Amino acid sequence: MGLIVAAARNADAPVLVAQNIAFGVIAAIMVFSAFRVVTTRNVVHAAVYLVMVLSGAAAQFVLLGAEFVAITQLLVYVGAIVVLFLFGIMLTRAPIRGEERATRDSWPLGAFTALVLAGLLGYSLTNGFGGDRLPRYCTTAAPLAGSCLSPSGTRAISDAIFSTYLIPFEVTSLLLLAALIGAIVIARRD
Amino acid sequence: MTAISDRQKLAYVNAQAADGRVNLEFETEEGMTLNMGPQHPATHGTLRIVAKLDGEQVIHCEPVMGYMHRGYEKLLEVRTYPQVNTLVNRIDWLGSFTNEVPFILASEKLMGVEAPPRAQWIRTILFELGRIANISLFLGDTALHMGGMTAAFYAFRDREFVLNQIEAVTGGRFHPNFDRIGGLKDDFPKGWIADTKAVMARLRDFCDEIEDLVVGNEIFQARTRGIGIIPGDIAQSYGLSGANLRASGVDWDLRRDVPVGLAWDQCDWTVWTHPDGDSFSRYWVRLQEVREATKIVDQLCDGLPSGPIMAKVPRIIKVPEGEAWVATENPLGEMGYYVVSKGDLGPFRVKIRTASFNNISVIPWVTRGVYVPDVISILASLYFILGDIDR
Amino acid sequence: MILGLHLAYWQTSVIRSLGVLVAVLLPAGTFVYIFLFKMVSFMQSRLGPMEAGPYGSMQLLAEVGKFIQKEDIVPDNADRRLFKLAPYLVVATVLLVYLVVPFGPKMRFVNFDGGIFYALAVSSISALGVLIAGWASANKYSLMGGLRAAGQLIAYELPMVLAVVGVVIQAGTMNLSGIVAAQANGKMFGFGGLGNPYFITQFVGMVIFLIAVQAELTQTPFDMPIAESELVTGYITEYSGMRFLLFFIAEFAAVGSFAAVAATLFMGGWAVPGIKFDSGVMNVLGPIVLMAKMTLIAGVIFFVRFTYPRFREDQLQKFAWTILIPVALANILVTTVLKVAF
Amino acid sequence: MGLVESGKMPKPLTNLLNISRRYSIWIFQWGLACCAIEMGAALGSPRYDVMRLGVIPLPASPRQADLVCISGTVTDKMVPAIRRLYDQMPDPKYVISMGSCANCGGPYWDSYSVTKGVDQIIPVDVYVPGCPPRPEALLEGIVLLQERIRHEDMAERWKGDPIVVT
Amino acid sequence: MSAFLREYLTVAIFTGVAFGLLAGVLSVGKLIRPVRPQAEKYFNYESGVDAVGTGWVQSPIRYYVFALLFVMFDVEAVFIFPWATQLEIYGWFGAVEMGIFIVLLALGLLYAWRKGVLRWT
Amino acid sequence: MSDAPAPETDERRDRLVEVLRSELGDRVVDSLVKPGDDVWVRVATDAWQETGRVLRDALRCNFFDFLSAIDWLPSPFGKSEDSPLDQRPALSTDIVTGYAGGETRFQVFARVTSLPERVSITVKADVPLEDLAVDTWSAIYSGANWHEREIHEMYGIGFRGHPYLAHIYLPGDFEGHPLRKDFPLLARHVKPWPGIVDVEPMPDEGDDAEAEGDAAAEGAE
Amino acid sequence: MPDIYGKGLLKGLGVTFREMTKTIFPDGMTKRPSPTKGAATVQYPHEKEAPAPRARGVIALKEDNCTVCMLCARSCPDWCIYIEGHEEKAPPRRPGGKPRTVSALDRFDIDYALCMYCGICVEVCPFDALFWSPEYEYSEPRIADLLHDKTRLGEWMETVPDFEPYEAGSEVKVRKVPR
Amino acid sequence: MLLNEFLFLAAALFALGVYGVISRRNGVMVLMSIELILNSVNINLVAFGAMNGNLTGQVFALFIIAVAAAEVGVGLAIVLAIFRNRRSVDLDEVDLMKG
Ligand code: SF4
Ligand code: SF4
Ligand code: SF4
Repeated sequence: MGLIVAAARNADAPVLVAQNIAFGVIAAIMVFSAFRVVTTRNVVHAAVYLVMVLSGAAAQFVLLGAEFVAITQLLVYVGAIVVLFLFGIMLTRAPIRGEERATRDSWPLGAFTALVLAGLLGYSLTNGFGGDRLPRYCTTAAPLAGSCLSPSGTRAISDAIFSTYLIPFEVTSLLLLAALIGAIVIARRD
Repeated sequence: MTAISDRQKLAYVNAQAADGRVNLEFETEEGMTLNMGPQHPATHGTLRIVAKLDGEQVIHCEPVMGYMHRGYEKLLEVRTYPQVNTLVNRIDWLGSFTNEVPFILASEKLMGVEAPPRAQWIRTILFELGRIANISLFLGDTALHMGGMTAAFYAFRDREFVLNQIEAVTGGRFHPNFDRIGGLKDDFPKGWIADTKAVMARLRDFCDEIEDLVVGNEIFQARTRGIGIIPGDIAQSYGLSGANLRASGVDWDLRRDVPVGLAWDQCDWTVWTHPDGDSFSRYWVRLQEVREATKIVDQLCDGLPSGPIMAKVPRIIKVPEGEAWVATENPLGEMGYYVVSKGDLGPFRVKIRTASFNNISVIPWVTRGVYVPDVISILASLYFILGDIDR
Repeated sequence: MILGLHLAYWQTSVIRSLGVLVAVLLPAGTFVYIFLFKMVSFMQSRLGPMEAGPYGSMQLLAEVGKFIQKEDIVPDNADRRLFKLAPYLVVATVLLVYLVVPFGPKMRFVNFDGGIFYALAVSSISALGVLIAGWASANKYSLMGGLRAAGQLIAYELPMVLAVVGVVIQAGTMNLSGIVAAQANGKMFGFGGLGNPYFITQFVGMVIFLIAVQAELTQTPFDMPIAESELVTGYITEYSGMRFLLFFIAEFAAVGSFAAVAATLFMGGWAVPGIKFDSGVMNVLGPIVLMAKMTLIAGVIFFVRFTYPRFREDQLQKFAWTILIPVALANILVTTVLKVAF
Repeated sequence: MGLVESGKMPKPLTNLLNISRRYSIWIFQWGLACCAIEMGAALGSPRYDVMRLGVIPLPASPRQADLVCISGTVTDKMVPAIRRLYDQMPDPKYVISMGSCANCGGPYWDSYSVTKGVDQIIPVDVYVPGCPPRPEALLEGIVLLQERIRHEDMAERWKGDPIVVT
Repeated sequence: MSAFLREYLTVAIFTGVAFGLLAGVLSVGKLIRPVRPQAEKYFNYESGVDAVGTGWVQSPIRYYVFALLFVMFDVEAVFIFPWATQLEIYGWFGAVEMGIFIVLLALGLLYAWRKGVLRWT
Repeated sequence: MSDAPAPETDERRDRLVEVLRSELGDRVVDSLVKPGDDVWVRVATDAWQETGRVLRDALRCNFFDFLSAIDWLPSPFGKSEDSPLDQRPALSTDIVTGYAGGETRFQVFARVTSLPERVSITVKADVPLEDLAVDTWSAIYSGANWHEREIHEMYGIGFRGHPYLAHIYLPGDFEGHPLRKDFPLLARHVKPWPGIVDVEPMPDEGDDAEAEGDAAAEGAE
Repeated sequence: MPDIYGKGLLKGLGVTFREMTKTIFPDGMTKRPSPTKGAATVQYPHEKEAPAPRARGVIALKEDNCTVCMLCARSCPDWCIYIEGHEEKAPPRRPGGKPRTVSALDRFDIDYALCMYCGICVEVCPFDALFWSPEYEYSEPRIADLLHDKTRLGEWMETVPDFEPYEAGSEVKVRKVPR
Repeated sequence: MLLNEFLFLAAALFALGVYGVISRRNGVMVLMSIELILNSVNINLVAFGAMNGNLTGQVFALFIIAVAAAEVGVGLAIVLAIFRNRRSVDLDEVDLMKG
């Protein structure tokens, strides 16, 4: 994959090699899994591949120093949303051998759109952020500073939520409530 | 043993397997069929329950029997009276002695003999011991089906003492073959009565233990109260008997209401009923029954008359022509034999009316609309023994 | 490093990993032997294994040796890959929880800022393994068992999470070492001599947590998913040989891991009152102390398991949603108010 | 593949394996008739407590079982199920036939619906006589089986056709 | 490498070692365990008779509702935890904020309760 | 009423018969009352279902004991304990029916109980050979459902109106009706009877139980 | 619902806890724990429980007493006794008497794989040749070995216990086992 | 590390997600594809957050996870409702929500 190559080429310090390799490996797994998610004929397999994508994402968050988000990703996505998916799958029919026809007839259209999108995105990303580097990891624990990347503590996140983003936070609870009620109403409509 | 070739064997097995598909009839577009048994921990061995489910709710539940059908009624036609006596032990294998009694009584009725009083008392004592051995296992086993493992161990532990007592008299832990037309095979060995009374005291402790461990347990109550309610008239119409009937509020006990000559009327005991008719009341009534039985045994042990244990009967038994029906209140419920004799060495036809067969015939009725776990608790509380169903 | 050797980081990590595995398997084995084999037997007035080794102590080794030899069966109808994957998933979730538990001031494998949060997140993944195991077996009992188990795991995951919140509020940190420190150095009603183990101040939380643990472990009275009198063995019905052993190990290792977490959260972890909190002695003593506390909790778990009958599926769901969760929420509110007020 | 089948297993290791099989016998919870209660007593009664011998009465599913004790009357209707469950047990597996009924029909030897012995459908390792055998008799059968397992040659056992009737 | 990543590396190595060990044991087992294929051995277990129909259960919708409730509360927990660590600093303000949040979600639970989805009948 | 020499009368049981007679008229074919013991009533085949209804509704015999059948043909095989040395008399093939009589080989009979009266009754009905069927009782007594299935399987007697007359005990491919007297028990024919060797005469043909003790004393010398 | 929710639960725990302490400390909490004593277990291969003297474990044959009357074989419901015999002349009982014809036993087999342990044979034997022994340890790996011949049946004779005396009030005579 | 590494990864996931949304028949699979898209967004957010050294990215990622949970909940409920009525989750068959 080009990503790995790119990652390796851009390694500028021995310490970063490990990170870049880790990134590359995880990214490869993620892309492959994501590919299988959208192509496999078996719904349950798709869900398992989705788990791999999601945990891969969690690992990437760790690489980016976002520990709390990574764990949240595990707790909510893998531990809850995928379980929800599996319940949904098992409530509908999930044949153990996969479905006969998993894709629509219009799949070429989808493939085309996806390719175009990928091309566009790729082009604009190389253009826009060509040489931008992420800050290195701080070797000593230091508070948030633009100069180096340090794991952001839960407390800092908490502070951010409860100061700047207080309104979105409260709105989230409303949203959840609405979703809950809505889902119950829809699911239980007899 | 005759060795059959593998091919023959497989052909045979396949032919038999065809029968395993009866439940296909139940399979429809919607819902699913859950098969419990023939090998299934919930079915005391070999009953098979085919339940058609909607989600976890039972739409229809049909017991499939016959996995323990051994052809009793046919076999009894080719056996002599002593041989019949030993074979019928194995119908309700937990309270074996209680199977012999009604048959012997029916034969005695046809022959017009009556056992001496001492024999009647001993019969009653053994009968009640059989009841205790049977129902105490039920008390543990039902808890086991609801996950309470320890109660089952206690039941097995204390039941051993009863079996020891039975074995000391009859020589068999399970299948005593002790009753004879006109009396009994043997008398009590020395010291037996004292031992028995000690065992009865121990069993009363066991009942208290069960009361604390199971009956009083809120989880057990949540699992059984209001579950599987059988009203009294339904119970009668299905011919439910024993504790199942009494738990539905019908005050009917053959020991008290249709005396057959045994010594129950000599002692003081209570017939317990429960108005609810649910699983819990069935369990409760049985628990009380064990307690009453220990009381009966105690009283009878105290007042055992002396005398012979055998009336005068010919050495080779031929029963005169006629038909007779005797039923007794067995641990599982009413068990009766309808004996038709033609004056031969063996009976001409014996209809065995077993309690469990009728008791579980109510299953399709009572399990409609319950949840799968409740099927288990209802089955357990109805209490059946496969030999008693299939014969 | 200890022996003056310089080991590369990955080498020390491997050694440490093996250390964790030992730390997992040892308590799991001990619990199985002490509780499942012996204590339960005594409760039922019998002896448990006696023949394999003195007092049956080699029984577990025999079990492992036997299961290695058992044929490995994957049913024809099953989904082979997922069928094989599921036990790994279940075991992994259990093992990963152990990583964050501190065994002493320096005796810890990793020291996450979000330690307890991580533990909860990882353990919530086991629902996934269970569902997959149930589905991949292509067996009705398995599927029903898997669904029930997953439904139960998630239903009790919540009260567990919420019960922990109370502790986090009191300690002001999610780091497990921090929580231990907070308990050891805390003051109870102004008296600091004994520290402040949270099973006193967070009693409600602890009860909820333990009930939830019982359910997470699918032990009686919450063992409806593997109710053998109904669903045979639930989602593990089709597993044989080593794969079954994995589930078995996972079950008892999970007892250990949850006991460890509970001991850390509510009973002061490896710390004992009276010994200075971060003295070096505790690096040796700590694991032992923690093991003792774990044993106590595991004992309660097995004690309850072999005494009670089981709840029906809907009853236990209802219990979780209508009793445990509201109580846990109330517990959070009360703790909050107390914390802010004082 | 299998080292054992090829007979290349070193002796001490074989011994070790035999010993662990000997002391870890998971017995399938399955009873058929009256004998099942005596089996239940052997398994469940504190007085006999078969767990002492390393026989664990845990599995309700054949997949985890090593030993099945056919305890009771085998009827023709039951035969396919017995065969199926036996097949579903993973190797190495053992069978104890308990009681006269399972041995060869017992009291129902002349019945139209009873199979005359379980050994006609599955190979049996130990026959326990009795009707019913008392729990200790079953324990004796188990000890006998353990003794046989101890000296068993696995290469021998695992070779050849799976369906063997002794 | 930072201490932070190092810890996660431990997790990764640990997972690798554990799986390696498990897989190792499994493959050692392969050497000594028998393989005796036989058609019926691989049939699904169903109490000793042929399996009926597919293994598909149309499981009750309430499982879904439970899962749904769980997801919602899980998300709530995500926000509670950071807040809980900082409660001392937020004081009453934080308590009120979170109080509103919790009460809102508890309303959802209440709604589900009143709707009867927590009951089975 | 048949010739029941009544040393005493039994009002409860007589009343049962009377009510049945008044409800069914001459479709009550025969009856027998053993005072203080039991009562048998035989009804016509076409009144079988009606009888059940009368028993349940008019006589409050709500409790269902059992329903069964009998094959009055003497077994053509004896007990298969054939010894070439013993000269057994030829087996009779005459059909002799039991209490309350009977005209055909097969009879169905059922027993119900009135719990408040504490009295039970056995009713019988002939099953005509040319059409082996009677009406079902399963609508009257729910418990009769399975009993009728059993009888159907064991004797091949049909029950008109039964909801689900399928096999209950035997495997699906079983042939024959085992409880008919002419169904052979093969094992008894295949295996030689171990008693077929000449036998020492009994030491004491006494007909009381004491004989055993005497013999024991003698044998123990 | 019970008065206090949870009372039953605690009581249940109490029952099992009591049992556990009783098992571990059979002599009271102050003494050394000794579960092997406290448990109800009889550790089979090392110690054996004693079955009742009347227990029907295995049938023993006193060959000298058997007169080949075949009564047992004929009344056995399972047809599992196989007897063959022949007649031979024996010296007279009293000196000077006539020589007697006695039946000698060639074969006396009981198939324990088939026997239903009913005891009918023992009961009908008019010459006291069959006895019950409470022995039960004779499992076999081969079913053919369960057919005990007359030597093996004779060996069981040693294990036959004496008949017990009866409980007070009984009028049954106590029999003796011929040794 | 380059910012672009993460951005490329996110782009790939995004494109795959879009493909899935368009081409899958099974309603549940479509929802999973949407998850892919949301995840790609999350990666972007966190990556940019790291780039700029502030927490906004992470906080927003959290909010997005919350929203995703709500979305899946409702989405699956709709799929289930469709399944209930039509015994199928095939989106071809329920096009235009005719049912
Ligand atoms: S051998 Fe005897 S005790 Fe065992 S099942 Fe058969 S009849 Fe019952
Ligand atoms: S005990 Fe019964 S079955 Fe056994 S040999 Fe004697 S008579 Fe026959
Ligand atoms: S009945 Fe007694 S004497 Fe006659 S053959 Fe049998 S054992 Fe011998």
